[in-house]
Amino acid sequence: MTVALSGQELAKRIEEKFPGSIEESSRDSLVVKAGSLLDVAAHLKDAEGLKFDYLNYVTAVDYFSYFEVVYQVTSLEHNQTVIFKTRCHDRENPTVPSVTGLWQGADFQEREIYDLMGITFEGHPNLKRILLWDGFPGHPLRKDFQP
Amino acid sequence: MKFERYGIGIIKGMTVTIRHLLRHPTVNQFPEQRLNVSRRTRGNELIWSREKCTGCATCAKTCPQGAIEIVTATNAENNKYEVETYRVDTGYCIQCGLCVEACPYDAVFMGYSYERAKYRRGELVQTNDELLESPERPASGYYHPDIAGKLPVQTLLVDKIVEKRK
Amino acid sequence: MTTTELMTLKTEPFVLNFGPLHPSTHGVYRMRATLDGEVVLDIEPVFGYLHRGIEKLAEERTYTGFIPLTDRLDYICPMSNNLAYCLAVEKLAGIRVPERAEYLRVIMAELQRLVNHFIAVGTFLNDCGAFMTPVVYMLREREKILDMFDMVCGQRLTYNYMRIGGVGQDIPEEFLPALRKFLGTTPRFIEEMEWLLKQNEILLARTKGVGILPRDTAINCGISGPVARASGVNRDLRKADPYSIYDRFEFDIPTGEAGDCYERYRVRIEEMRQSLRILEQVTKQIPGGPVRAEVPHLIRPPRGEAYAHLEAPKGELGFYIVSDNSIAPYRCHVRPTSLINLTALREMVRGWKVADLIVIFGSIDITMGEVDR
Amino acid sequence: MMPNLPMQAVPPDWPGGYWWHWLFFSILLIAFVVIMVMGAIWIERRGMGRMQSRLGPNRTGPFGLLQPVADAIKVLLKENIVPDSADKLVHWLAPVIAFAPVMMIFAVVPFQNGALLADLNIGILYVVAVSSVATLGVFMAGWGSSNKYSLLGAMRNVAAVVSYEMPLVLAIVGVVLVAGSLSMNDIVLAQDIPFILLQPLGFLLFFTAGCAEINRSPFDLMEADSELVAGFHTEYSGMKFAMFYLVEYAEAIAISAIITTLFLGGWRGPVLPPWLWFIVKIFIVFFFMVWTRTTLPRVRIDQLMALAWKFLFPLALINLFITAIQVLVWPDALPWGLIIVNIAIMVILVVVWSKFFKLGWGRLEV
Repeated sequence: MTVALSGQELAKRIEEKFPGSIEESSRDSLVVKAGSLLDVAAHLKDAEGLKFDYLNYVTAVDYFSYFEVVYQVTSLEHNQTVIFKTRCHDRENPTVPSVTGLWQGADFQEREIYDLMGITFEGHPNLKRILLWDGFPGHPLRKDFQP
Repeated sequence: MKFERYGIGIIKGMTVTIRHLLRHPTVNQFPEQRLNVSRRTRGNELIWSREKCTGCATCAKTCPQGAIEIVTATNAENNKYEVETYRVDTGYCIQCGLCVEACPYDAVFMGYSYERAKYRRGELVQTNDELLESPERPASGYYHPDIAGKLPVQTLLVDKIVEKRK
Repeated sequence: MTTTELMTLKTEPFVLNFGPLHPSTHGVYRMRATLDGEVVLDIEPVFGYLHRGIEKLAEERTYTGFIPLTDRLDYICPMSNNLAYCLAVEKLAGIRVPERAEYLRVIMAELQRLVNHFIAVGTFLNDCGAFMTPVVYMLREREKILDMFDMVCGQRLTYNYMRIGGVGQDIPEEFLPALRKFLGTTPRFIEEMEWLLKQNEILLARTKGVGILPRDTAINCGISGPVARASGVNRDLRKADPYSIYDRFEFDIPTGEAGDCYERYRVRIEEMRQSLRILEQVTKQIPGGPVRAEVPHLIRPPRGEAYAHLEAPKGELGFYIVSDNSIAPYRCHVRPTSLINLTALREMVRGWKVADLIVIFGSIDITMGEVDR
Repeated sequence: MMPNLPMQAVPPDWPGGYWWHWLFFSILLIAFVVIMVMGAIWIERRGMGRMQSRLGPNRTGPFGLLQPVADAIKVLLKENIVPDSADKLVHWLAPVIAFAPVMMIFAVVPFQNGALLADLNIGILYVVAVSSVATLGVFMAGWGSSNKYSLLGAMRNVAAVVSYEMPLVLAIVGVVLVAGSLSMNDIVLAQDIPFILLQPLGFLLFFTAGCAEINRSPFDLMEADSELVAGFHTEYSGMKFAMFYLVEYAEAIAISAIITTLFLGGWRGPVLPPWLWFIVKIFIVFFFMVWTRTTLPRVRIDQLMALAWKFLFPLALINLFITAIQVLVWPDALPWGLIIVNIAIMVILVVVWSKFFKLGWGRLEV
């Protein structure tokens, strides 16, 4: 059975290593500040006892006041999983660092989020629209999208 | 490419195809030979029963595509609440069967018939009497076990092949 | 021949468009391949020809009303999609599923795995150039399963069978005899398919060592399903994170080591055998009882979010659903197995020939309905 | 047919002399090829259908026999589309250039003793020479369509034909040595025992190389439908497509006819009239081609080339060498003894070569 790591406990461990990087944590997820996302992600991927080497999915949710980018990672070795999120409050030009350097599987998914939700991933090697054509007006998965 | 087995793999494969040459083909010739479709077939036309329908519009609310339109009116003379229009746009219908499942009065059925293509787009929108059950458009047993029991048994390919081998 | 020797021939790369309408792109996939003669230098995938905005549509459907649309995601195996979505909503709303319904779900999911692997292996061999024969044999076997699906839910392709809290209807009484008959004939059929092409020298030459996906790349790219298992990633969600009642059955997870096209083909064939094994056990154990929990038609799950995944035939299929306590999902994200499995395609095909590009692409087994959504 | 034709087909007694002879046989050959192609298409589609657990076309005419006719009418009535960027003249000429040589092959194929258009004393050499010209038509089609798929298919075809010509010709030379003549008619007359028994390795090489030469599966790379859409004729439609379709099957019939003539004793056989034997044997060979097409996957281009140069070519040389020794040293040896020896040699050679043979480049670092 894949064990879902408690967000709060993990948050404590990460807070020790990267002080001030955790915005919020709950039982099943933790919210990382966008600025320290890459550090935390790299720690999650490589640190002993965590080894989250498999990225299940990346997605984004539009909560009107902010966008939330959700990552779920799994450690195949320890068979445990955790959800971490990051938020960006800028609606005009939301930007989140890209995790493609860590997990290549995020490549297409980040492009898809860029396409449908309009979040720019800094450091993505090929950030282009993936499902819709270039020049499509707006980003359809945003809640305020008017077709 | 390396002939590790000197072509035996190729010969093995060729025996399989040649054996199929001597076997009976599994296809059937459609317009002449017809198989019985499933008793629960979700055919491509909705069937509506005027007697049972109360106009509650549960089906219209359930429909994910919004293909059902109901107009109800009060009949002051008989002191009844009756359905004025029941309209289904078959062009939008995806035959999911959720309306049949949701109907609390068993007034909607999936169609059992097939080959019901239309030549004009306008004919896809069916209203009131066009939706009633008739010999050309029998009701299917989807979510109606009583109807399913009366329909012919479905022909299965498994049975056909097993019979042929005997 | 080394690259430098090849380059002394003074060749010039050119761009060839594969698809969107190409016989072996399995739908409307398009890739811009840069070729040097027959050698693939680079490919750039182009998606979106089948984009229907299913995730956006989910936000405007009720929880139940979205189930028929999940059929349209991976249209080869809608039962798995239905099940994954229902698992996610059940996790969100905390619904318990009756025993018999769980068994029926396992039956359908495993039959669906057989269907998908029949198609995957058949079309893969067709891509290798075995003109139609394997795919026709496979379609014949698939037809038997489709007959059974038709019997249960009235459709052959868009089943819409799973419901939140169970399954749609109980199986008719002629289902289990038909299933037993099917289980009796299918092992013999798989043997026959093995005779047809397992040791065929040309197939071995075309697939062995071709399109190798190393284990680390597979994990890093998030590859799942038979493709990952052929590369030696021993992860099957039925064992690693058992959902439904998979922990009650005995089965093995076939894994390969080489990670080439042939290994993927072998893993799929082995998985078919294991599915048959599970089905044998299910038909023996299946209990009676209700098939659907008491769930209101318009359910309003509590505020929150849930991710449920399952081992779909193509890999890990998951639904991430955010609820705001209304009758429709606030956000519904599909983890698209096919899209993520395509991530590694570029690394796999570089340096191979055009013909290998097709074979490698076929061995990944994707459905465009799921890639583009 | 003409039962009392003289052996050398130089018809001094033919009314009207050469011209009538040529006219008669030209018309006969065209009719023969077209009817045989229809038969071949029928056999291919029905046979393949049955092998694939289907029925195949069975609606037009009895047993679907008229399906090729219906297809031909359909194809001929279709619109002729020429791509805008195509080289119009080359695009137009290609089917003609591909079609003519295939018809010309049949000029030297004996239907029965002496019944052939021209009994050239270098008949088999003529076949080899003429059949290669069809490649030019294919390449023109690939080049003139200005389509990359077509070009790739055409390039593959040229490469395959150039490579496979070698083992093909060397296999023929073995037969010629045994028969002692280049004339097709004399080769048939020399076959008291079909040469498939005297030259089993030659037959194997010729069949493989012939399949590759005419792009039958498993060597159908130039129109590999799962890779190159339709290969060189991707951009062809209507009448011109019909020509290519005809060429494809006429080539298959031609190779079947040559195999029949060289290895299976041509028109010779008991009971049935000779020309019927000839046709039956052609269809048997063709059926074998259909059978392999149904079963086998396609090889890759580098494997195709390697098969020609590393497998077939050396074996063909060895076969030629052995045959030459046999003809030179034991010209009057018991044929049955030679048959056993030759089959043993074939088995040994194939097994040995299979052991050491490895082909294909695999991956290139790019």
